[in-house]
Amino acid sequence: MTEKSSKPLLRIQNLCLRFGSREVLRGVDLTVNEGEVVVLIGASGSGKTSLLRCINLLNTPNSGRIDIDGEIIFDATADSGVSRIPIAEVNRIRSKTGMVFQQFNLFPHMSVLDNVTEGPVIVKRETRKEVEVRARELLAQMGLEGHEHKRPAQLSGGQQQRVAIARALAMHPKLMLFDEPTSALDPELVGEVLKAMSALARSGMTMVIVTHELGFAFEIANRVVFLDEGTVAADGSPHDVLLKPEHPRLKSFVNRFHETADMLRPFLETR
Amino acid sequence: MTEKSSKPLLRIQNLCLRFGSREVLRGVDLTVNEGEVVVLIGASGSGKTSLLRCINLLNTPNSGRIDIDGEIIFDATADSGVSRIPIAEVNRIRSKTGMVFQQFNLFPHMSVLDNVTEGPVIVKRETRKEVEVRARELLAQMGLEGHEHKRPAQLSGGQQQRVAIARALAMHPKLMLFDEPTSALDPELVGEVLKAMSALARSGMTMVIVTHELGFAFEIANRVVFLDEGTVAADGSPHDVLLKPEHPRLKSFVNRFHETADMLRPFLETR
Amino acid sequence: ADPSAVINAIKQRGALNYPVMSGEEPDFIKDPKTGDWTGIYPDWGRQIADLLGVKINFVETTWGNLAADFQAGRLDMAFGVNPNPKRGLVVDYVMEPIVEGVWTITAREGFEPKTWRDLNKPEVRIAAQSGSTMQVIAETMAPKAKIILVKNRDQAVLEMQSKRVDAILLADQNSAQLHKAGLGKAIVPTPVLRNPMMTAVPRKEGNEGFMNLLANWSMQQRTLGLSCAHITKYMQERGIDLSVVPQSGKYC
Amino acid sequence: MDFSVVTSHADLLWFGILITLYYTAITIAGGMILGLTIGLIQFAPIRPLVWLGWLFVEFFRNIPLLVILLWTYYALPIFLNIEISKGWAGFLALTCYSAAFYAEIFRAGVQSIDPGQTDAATALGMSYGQKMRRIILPQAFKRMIPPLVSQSIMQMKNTSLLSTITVPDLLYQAGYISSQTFKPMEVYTAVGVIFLLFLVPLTTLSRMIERRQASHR
Amino acid sequence: MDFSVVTSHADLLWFGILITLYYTAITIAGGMILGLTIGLIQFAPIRPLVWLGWLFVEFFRNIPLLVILLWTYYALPIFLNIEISKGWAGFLALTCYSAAFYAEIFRAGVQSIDPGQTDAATALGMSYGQKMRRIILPQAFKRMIPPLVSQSIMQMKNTSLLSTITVPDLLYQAGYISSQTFKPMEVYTAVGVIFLLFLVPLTTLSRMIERRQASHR
Ligand SMILES: Nc1ncnc2c1ncn2[C@@H]1O[C@H](COP(=O)(O)OP(=O)(O)OP(=O)(O)O)[C@@H](O)[C@H]1O
Ligand SMILES: Nc1ncnc2c1ncn2[C@@H]1O[C@H](COP(=O)(O)OP(=O)(O)OP(=O)(O)O)[C@@H](O)[C@H]1O
Ligand SMILES: [Mg+2]
Ligand SMILES: [Mg+2]
Repeated sequence: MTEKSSKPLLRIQNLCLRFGSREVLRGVDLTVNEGEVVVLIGASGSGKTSLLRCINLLNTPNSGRIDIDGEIIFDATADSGVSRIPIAEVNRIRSKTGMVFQQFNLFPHMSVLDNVTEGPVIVKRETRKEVEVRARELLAQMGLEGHEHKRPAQLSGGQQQRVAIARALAMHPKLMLFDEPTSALDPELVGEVLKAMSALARSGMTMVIVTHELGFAFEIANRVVFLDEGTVAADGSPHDVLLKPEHPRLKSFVNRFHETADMLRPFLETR
Repeated sequence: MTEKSSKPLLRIQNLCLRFGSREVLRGVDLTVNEGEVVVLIGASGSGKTSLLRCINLLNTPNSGRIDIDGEIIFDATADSGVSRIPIAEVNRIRSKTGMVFQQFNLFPHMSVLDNVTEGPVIVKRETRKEVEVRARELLAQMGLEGHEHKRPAQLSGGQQQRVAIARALAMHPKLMLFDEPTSALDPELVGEVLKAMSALARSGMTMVIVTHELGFAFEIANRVVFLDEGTVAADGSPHDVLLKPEHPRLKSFVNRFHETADMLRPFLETR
Repeated sequence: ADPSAVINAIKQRGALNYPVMSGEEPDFIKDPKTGDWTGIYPDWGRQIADLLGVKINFVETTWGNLAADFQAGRLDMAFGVNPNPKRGLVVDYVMEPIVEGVWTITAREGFEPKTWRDLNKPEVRIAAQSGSTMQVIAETMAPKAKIILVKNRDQAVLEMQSKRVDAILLADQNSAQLHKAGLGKAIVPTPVLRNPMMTAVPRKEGNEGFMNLLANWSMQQRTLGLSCAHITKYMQERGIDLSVVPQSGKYC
Repeated sequence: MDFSVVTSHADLLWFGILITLYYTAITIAGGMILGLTIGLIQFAPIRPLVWLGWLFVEFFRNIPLLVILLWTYYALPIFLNIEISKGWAGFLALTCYSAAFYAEIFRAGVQSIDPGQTDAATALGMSYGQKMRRIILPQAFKRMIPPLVSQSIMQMKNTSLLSTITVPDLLYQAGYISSQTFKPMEVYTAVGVIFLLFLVPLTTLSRMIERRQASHR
Repeated sequence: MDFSVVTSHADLLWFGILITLYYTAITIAGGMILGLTIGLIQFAPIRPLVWLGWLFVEFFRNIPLLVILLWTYYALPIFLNIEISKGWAGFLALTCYSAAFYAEIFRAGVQSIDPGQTDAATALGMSYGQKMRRIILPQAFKRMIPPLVSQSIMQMKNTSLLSTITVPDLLYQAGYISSQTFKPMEVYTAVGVIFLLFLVPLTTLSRMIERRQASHR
């Protein structure tokens, strides 16, 4: 959509993840260039969340290699063995990514403003005053003026999710990760969060988004990646992946959405 | 869709419900005839769930009158005062309605089959053998052969919700109540539940459905009722209510869905 | 080893560690306001401390916990210990009693046994303090009786008040006390069982001098009737007449 | 340290262990039955019953067991003008005391069940009793196992207070042996070890159950 | 019933209450600090620390307080060859005993926090200490209030065992008065009432907090 460089910001190589004996990721390769918006789709249990959580090491992979912005955050390629990256280093590289969770995961004991300033002040040790100015700007961008001093519980789901986005952005991340950011929302509130994400994408932010909102995916994505049983089964333009699926599983996956979409035909026809 | 009589099966008159000082329902009037499918829509917090729960007295209204199939289950009209209907009587009339919840609410400590037979065997004191035959048939209708002896936790969300429908149907209800039956499901699993509900509607079952799936509502409903802040703000054919909304709030409510629907345009155009 | 080692240690410390107990009047009397101790035993303790030229340090304990305090090294001595060879394996006894009392019972109204044999009947219920010499006596002199073991004297009295026992086995002066309080009748069953009041000290190298001192002191107390007079004085202060237990060597 | 006192009095200790286990067992049984009753009447739709349950729990939870024990043994007979043996007094006191705690466990257990379960059962037309018996209690019992185990461990420890009314339990025997032999350190260490031997396997088991349940949810 | 014994010994009882409250206060403070430490090291990423915490909890949870008390006062001085006063022994025993329970409360409190909170804090790049201090503990503490109150009520009741090592707490004074007056019924009833007066308001408060938290969630 906007200008894209071809400088890779995120590189995942042959990533494997097991929970006990269950292989959840089986050699995922994925590169995301600066400014790109990649949407990750796949059936429930295919490993979308797990992959996203590996990128900032919320899950520790069993093998493979991840680098972000040229810095290795995880390396356990078969030949080298796991090379220990110091935890402080991991935390530093981690804060180059911002993550938005399905359940918002706002800090319920803090005001909206404190939620946003917490990271920069505590982790990056920036002065609270400066951070607050930026936080207010971010909240305003998200359409949340006047809510700064409320508790998260006093906000609607859509508002909470926008606070979560502001919280992540306050850390100046180079890469934003979204895990089904609208699936816990009342349907009427989905639109406002998608709008905020679109605006972010237009501003040139690099994003990896897990979503079931295929219409939104089609609109926003530079690339759509289909994950199937822990491997990348399709990777291409939204048009190719969503409208002309070839992989049989992808086909049946996309078709289920077409059925539901079909039911909306009357709505589109009247407008 | 199917033959409709004009014999009223459910009559709600001037129903009011308060939680503490919060007025949730403020004089709702609603009549559902035998064989009718009524879809209830409204913003979050408008009282949809509350209204549904009043119909089988899961919530006790503060005033108004409800009768089901000609029998009064609740009566506290202003002039008569609350007339006490014996609890056994309430339970009997209650089992004329079947309810399907958003969160399925299956009994986790019982097998799928026992979930379905529990009501008829324990409440109606039918013989277990006969009930089991019927339960297996119902489960088969719901596409759940072979799952009879599993625990609910071993099933997908879509399967669980279909068990919940079978459980309600096993009581031979005259009226089925659905409260957002698909909103806790992974999007790919929504279709299978909607299909089961469509089949049920075609079989002539009287249904009251709360849903955000407006496409589905359009397809299945005889009438769509829009609830706004505890009152019925619109009540009419799906075409009138969903495509030609007049009430300003209804308009903005429906429009939000149109926006999301719009994003799906590319999907419809290619097919 | 130096036989005066223990005496020297006490002198060096400047204090004699000496046991006291609450709820055992008039043997031990604690002023609830000031926490000061008087009574038969504390007075004796002071005498020993004076002899040694040191202060006295009262260590509060219970009869049940006395052994533990001994083992924990908190005490230099304890008066009023009954002879018991099992304990003698662990502590040293000063082989000279301070005074020799008798074992008695306090009987409920209408129950008047004369001999231990009268008590040795299945229908008789006797309360005795558990783990004490009284338990040993009850079990050997009246094995057929129903023996109810209690934790302390108050509990025994309560057993009697709630009519659950016919008699309580007690030392003479306690019996006289209950008699005075109208809780029962003091009786000395025959044959008379003696109750020598012994002294125990920790078994340590160099305690010979200390034991000798205590034996000497005890001999004087007993033979000159000092101990007896001391006990009688405290008893009379409370209006208790030890003559209700006639054979008691504590009556003078 | 000379543990020969322990071995030479093994028979007394063993007898004490049996008494302790006996009282633990009967008062756990009594406490659970009484506690279940009291826990459940707090959900009954009858106000005075709810209050009665509340009163019972507050009364017995907030008085030290030692006081309850002394009170039951000494005061109750005088009040009611009845005879009560040490054994019965101990049983009554421990049962009522633990029942207050068991009642709270049952109450919390029932309240922890998703209200959606009650809704579903009500919607099927089940009566109060049917809902409890068929739907709520079977699920609640599972969750109550860990706290019930903890409380029962407490119960075994609580029986040690019986020694104060001279029920010849383990601690009573320990006191006896130590006053006879003047070797309390060895004796009390042995008693501590005996309790550990009985209870550590139980707590470990309870933790395991808890962990398994947590991961199954 | 003749409660004149109670009024005529009011000063002694009052002194006993003060001692009881004093030990309750200092051992709650000590137990919480020690318990928090032990509860938290069980989450530390260092294996031996985790085990140490586990050992401590298992040891002190599974031995009757009475035994711990006797052991601390009588055996510890011999083992360590030190002198220990009644007061210190009582403080130590009660502190360690309650610390085991407080530790379990802290552990459970931390575990009850939605893992999503840790995820969010980790994703922001917070260190282990930062997550605990800023995110987990502030939320966990709120939830821990009701069990902490319950445990502290226990603690006040537990101090009644201090009377066995002749610390002059309320129960000690009660024993003294009843031995002087032979009116145990009145005395122990008064003690029971005193505990109720102190503790029922606390438990009621705790229930209210619990209910408010439940409805706020
Ligand atoms: N902490 C865990 N322990 C064990 N198994 C796990 C864990 N987290 C995920 N899994 C398993 O890994 C698989 C992939 O899970 P993941 O959450 O990544 O899927 P997903 O694609 O995000 O699915 P969904 O659309 O349902 O969110 C699933 O089968 C899941 O059961
Ligand atoms: N048990 C309750 N106690 C207090 N308030 C309640 C209770 N149940 C519902 N409410 C309040 O009643 C109002 C209506 O709630 P209801 O659940 O009926 O709305 P709804 O239309 O079903 O909304 P949604 O789409 O979010 O499910 C809400 O404001 C809600 O906060
Ligand atoms: Mg996921
Ligand atoms: Mg609802």
